[in-house]
Amino acid sequence: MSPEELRDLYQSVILDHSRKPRNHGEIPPPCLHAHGDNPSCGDEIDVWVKLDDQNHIADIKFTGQGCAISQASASMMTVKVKGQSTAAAAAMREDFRRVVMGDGKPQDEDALGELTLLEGVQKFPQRVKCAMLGWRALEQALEAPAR
Amino acid sequence: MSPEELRDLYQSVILDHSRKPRNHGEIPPPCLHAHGDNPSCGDEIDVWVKLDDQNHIADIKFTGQGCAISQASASMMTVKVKGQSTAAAAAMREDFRRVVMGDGKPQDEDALGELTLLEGVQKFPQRVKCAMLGWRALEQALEAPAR
Amino acid sequence: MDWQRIRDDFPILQQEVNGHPLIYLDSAASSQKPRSVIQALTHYYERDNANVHRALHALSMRATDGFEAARRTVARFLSAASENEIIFTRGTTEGVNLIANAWGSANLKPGDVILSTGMEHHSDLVPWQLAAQRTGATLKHIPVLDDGTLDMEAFEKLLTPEVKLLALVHISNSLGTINPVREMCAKAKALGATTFVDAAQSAGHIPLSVEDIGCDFLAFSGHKICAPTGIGVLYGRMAVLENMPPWHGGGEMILTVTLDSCTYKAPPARFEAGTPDIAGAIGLAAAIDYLEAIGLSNIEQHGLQLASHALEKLGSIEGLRILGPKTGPRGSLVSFHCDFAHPHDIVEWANTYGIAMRGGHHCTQPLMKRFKVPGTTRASFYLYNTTHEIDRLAEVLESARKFFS
Amino acid sequence: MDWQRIRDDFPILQQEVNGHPLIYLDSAASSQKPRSVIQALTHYYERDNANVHRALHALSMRATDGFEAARRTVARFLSAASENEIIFTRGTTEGVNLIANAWGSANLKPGDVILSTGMEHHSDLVPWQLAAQRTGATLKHIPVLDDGTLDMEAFEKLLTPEVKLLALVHISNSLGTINPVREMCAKAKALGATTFVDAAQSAGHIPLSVEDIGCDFLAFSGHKICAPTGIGVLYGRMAVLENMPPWHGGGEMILTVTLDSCTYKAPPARFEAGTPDIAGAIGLAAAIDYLEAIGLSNIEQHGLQLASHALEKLGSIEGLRILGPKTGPRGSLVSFHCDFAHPHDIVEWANTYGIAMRGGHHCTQPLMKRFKVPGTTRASFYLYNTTHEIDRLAEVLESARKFFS
Ligand SMILES: Cc1ncc(COP(=O)(O)O)c(C=O)c1O
Ligand SMILES: Cc1ncc(COP(=O)(O)O)c(C=O)c1O
Repeated sequence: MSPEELRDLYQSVILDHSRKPRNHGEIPPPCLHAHGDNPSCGDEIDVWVKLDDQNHIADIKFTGQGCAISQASASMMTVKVKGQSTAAAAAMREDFRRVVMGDGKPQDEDALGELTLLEGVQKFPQRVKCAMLGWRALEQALEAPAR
Repeated sequence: MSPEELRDLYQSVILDHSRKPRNHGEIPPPCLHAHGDNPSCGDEIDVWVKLDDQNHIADIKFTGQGCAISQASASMMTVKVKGQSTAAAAAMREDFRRVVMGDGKPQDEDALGELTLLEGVQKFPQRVKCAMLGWRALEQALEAPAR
Repeated sequence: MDWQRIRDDFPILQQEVNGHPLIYLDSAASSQKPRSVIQALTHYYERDNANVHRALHALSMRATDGFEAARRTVARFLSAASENEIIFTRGTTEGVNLIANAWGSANLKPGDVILSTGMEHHSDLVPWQLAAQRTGATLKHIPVLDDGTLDMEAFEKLLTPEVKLLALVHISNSLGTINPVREMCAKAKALGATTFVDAAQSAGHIPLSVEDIGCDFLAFSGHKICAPTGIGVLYGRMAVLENMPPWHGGGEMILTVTLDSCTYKAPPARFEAGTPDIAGAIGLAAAIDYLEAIGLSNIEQHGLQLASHALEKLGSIEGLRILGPKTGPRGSLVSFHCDFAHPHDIVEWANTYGIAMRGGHHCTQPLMKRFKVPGTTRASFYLYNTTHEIDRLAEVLESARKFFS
Repeated sequence: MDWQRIRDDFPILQQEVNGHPLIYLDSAASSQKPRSVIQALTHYYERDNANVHRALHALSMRATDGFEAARRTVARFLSAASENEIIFTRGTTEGVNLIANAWGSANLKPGDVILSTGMEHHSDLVPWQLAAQRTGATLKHIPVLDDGTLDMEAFEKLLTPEVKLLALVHISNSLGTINPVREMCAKAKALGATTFVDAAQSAGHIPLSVEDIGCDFLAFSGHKICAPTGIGVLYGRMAVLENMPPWHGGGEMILTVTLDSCTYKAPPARFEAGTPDIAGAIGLAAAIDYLEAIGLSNIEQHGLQLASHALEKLGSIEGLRILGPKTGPRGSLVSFHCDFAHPHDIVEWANTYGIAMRGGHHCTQPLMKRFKVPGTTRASFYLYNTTHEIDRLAEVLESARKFFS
C-alpha cells in the first residue's frame, strides 16, 4: 500500500461523509430497522427505513460508530437509495459489492454515482466488510418485520 | 550404545536370573507385602517378606512381569537380602542405587556381590527404574502393615 | 514413485545412531518432518509472524491469510463441505475431549449409551469415561476378536436406540486393524446416533474423506502426518457443530462480552479460544501439500507393501507372534510379542543397532489385557521407510532371539 | 546493553513493509522470534524429533530429555518450587480454562464468589462466566478507576469470606496498568482464597517469581515472549494441583486403565493428556534462555523507557488521549483514543508507513465500555523496539491527525 493508495481510500468526499454523515438519526416507528455490526472490529450501523406503498424507500436514516469507511459508506448509501425501489436498492448493493471487491464491472455504474469513489477499498481487502456494513444492515432491514 | 555395552547390560548372570528367577512365588500370610509397578512401561513386581523377631529377613519371595532387567534385579535382590537385617537391606538398596545410577562408589561393594553386575545400567538411564523396581517394592513392603 | 528419493526430503534420516544408520520405525508414535515443513515454519517466523484476526497491519494480514488458507487445505484434504467444519486443536486427544465435553454436555444423559470398541487408544477411551461420569450415560465396548478385528455380530446387538454416540478408531495403533468405519457409521446413523472416527493412524496414510466415511466428527494429529507437534484437527459436520455450546472460553470465540455474559461466534471460531498455533497450522498445510504431491493412494500402497513384507519377514522368526490381521489390508505397522524377551529388552536391543521402535502398551492397556500380553513391540512405517530396513530389523530381531533365548 | 544490536537477532525485523522499514509495535498481541528460537525448532526437527515418554530409542530419549529440560527451565524462570508445578498448555487461555474446569469443578459451589477485575482480557473473563454458570458460583469484578488502576477500596469490600478465587491480570493489555498482585494475593490468601495471576503481559517483560507474588496459579503464553506459537505455561502450586481432578483425558495422563475406569498420574502429567507440543516447549526454553541472557531487569528497564518516551511523544499530539496510568511504572505499551479518527483508520494509515499496530477492543470489551470508547489504538513494545521507532510513530500519527481532521 502506498500513501497514494491510502489517499485513494480516504478521498475527501469519503472523509466529508464520515465527518458529516448525511441522513444521520433515527426514524420513529412504524418503520423497518436493522442493526449491523462487525464484531471482529466493533463497527456498528443501525439503519431505519420507511417504505411507501409502491415499495420505494421513502425515507432512510442511520446511526453508528466505527471507522471512516464504514460510516462514510453508510452515509453515501442513504443518499443514493432514498427514493429508489427496494429492487433497485438490491441491484445497487450488488453493484457496489463488485466495486469494493474488484469483482467485475458493475451493471449500472451511473446509478452508483459517487459510491464508486470507494473503489479504493479494493486494495484493502480487510476493509471490504467495513464498506459493506451499512448495505448489509439495509438488506436486513428490508427483510425485517415492520414495527 | 555399542553392542558391547548392551552385552554388559545383559550379562549372562542377569539373563540367567531373568529366565530362572530365584525365590519366585508368594509367601502365605502372615507376612509383609507390597506391589510395585512402573506404569510408564508396565513392569510389575510383588514382594513378600517374612521378618524374624530380630527384624531380619527370614524369607522373601517375589512375582512379577516385565523386562529382563527388572525381573533379574528383583531375583538377585532376594538372594542377597535373605537373612539380612532390614537396616542392612536398606543400606544395600542405597548402595545398589549408586551402582546403577553411577552416583558415586557404594559403601560396601562386597555386600552387593553379583548385584554389581547390573552396573551396565548406568549407560541406559531409562532402565534405572527397571533395576530399582524390586527394591522399591521391598522398601514399601518393609513399611507396610503386617497382614 | 522413487521411494528411496523421498528419504532425502527428511533431514533427520541422514544420521547415525549408535554407529548405525538410523532406521526409524516409530512413526505411529510420531512421524518425521520433510524439509518443506521445517522451511514453512522458518519462513513464517522470519517473514510473516504476527497474531491473527482483527488484522489491519501487513504481517497480521499475512499470518491470518496463511492460517485461514491452512484451514482450507485441511478441508480439501478431508473432503469437508466447508472450511468452517475444521477446528484446529493440539491433536487427536484434544479433539476427542472437545467432543466429549462440548457435544457430550449438551447431548448425553442417564440411560444414553456411548458405544466404543475394545481397541481404542486411551485418548478415545478416558474422555468418554469422564463424560459418562459427568452425564450419567453408559460406556459400552464392541469386543475384539482373536484375529484383531471387531466382533461385528456383537456390534449389531450393542447398537440399540439408546446409543447416542459411536466412537471408534479407524486404524488401531496397536493391531494395525482397519475398521469398517463407513459401514459402522452408516448403521449408527440409521439409528440416529452421532458418529466419531479417531483417524490418528489413518490420516496421511490412506486417502481420507469425511463425505465418504459419513461420520459427524473425525480427529487427527498433525505430528503423525509430517506436520509440527502441537497442531491437530477436529472435523465436525456443520449441522452438529452449530448446535454445540462452546468448551474453552476466551478471546476470539466470542461475539460480544459484558462483565456478566457473552455471545459466541459461529463455528469454527466458537471452538478456538485464544491465540491458536498459527505456525503449526501453516506447517500442517505444508505437510498436507507434501503428502498430496506424492499422492495418498501411493502412500497407502507403499504402506501396505511394507506391512506385508514385515508380516512375512518377522512372521518367520521363531517365538515371535504378530497381533492383528494376518491377511488383507492393514495399517502400516506390526505389533508383536516375543516369547524370548520382553518388549523393552527388544527395543533396547534394536536401538543399539540404530533401529527406533516402541515397546509397551501403546496407550491401549485394555487391549493388551485382552490379548494377555504385558505389552508388545511395535514397528511402524511411513512413506520414508523401505523393505530393506525391514530386512535389517528381521536380522536384528533374529540376533535378539539368539541372545535372549 | 546495546539494544540496537538486539534487533539483529530477529530476522523478521530486517524487512520493508510498503516501502518502509518495518516498525513492529504489536508485541502485546504476539512477539517476534530471535534466530536462536527458530534454530532450536529446526535443530529439533532435523535431529531429535520423536514422541516423548516411555522412551527407549535414541531419538525418543533425546526428545524426552529436551522436553523435560524445558520444564525445568520454565520452573527456574518462574522460581517455582518444582518443575512438577509446570504444566504445558497452548497458551494463557488454555491455562485459565484448565483452572476454571479442573479446579473450578472441585472447588466452586453456589454461594461462592469468583473475584476478578473490570480490566480482564476475555480469556480471563469468559472461562469464569462459564464456570459460574456450571457451578452456581457468582462472578464479581473489582472496578477500574479513571486513571486505569483498580479501585482498591472496592477490592477490600469485595474481598469477603465467600471469595474462593481471586483471578486477576498482572499487566493490563489494554491499559498498561501494573496491578499490585503481590499485595492482592496476600490479602486474598489471608481469607483462604485461591489466587490466579494472568501473566500474559508480564512474563518475559519483567522479572517474575511465583514465590514472590505468592499466587497459587499463574499462566502465560509462549508466543508473547519470543517463543513459538502453540505453547504456553500454567504454573500451579503443588498442594493445589495434587488435589485437582483431571480435565482432558487421554494418553500419558493415566496410570492404569481398564475399559470402565482409570487412575491418574500425579501432576503435571495428570493435566497433559495426549502428545504435547514438544518442539514448542523446546522453543520456549530457548526463548527463556535468550531473554535471561539479556536479563529480565534490563528488559524491564528498556520497556519502561520506551513506554515513558511514548507517553511523552504521543501525549503531545492534539486530540490524542492515552488510557491508563500516566506516571509511575507501567507495562511497555500505550493504548490511545484519537478524536480525529477511528482506531482502524489510524492502524491502516500507520501500516502504509510500515508501522504495525493493533486497533480495536483488544479482547477487553467491558473495559472499552467502561472508558466509553469503541476501541483504542495500541502501540506495544518489546526488547527489539527503539525510541527512534516511537519518534517515527509520533510523526505518522501527526500526519494522520492533519489528514483526518
Ligand atoms: C492479559 C492477557 N490475557 C490473556 C491473553 C490470551 O493469551 P493467548 O491468546 O495467548 O491465550 C492475552 C493475549 O492476548 C492477554 O494480553
Ligand atoms: C489411534 C490413536 N488415537 C489417538 C492418539 C492420540 O494422539 P495425540 O497424542 O497426538 O493426541 C493416538 C496417538 O498416539 C493414536 O494412535
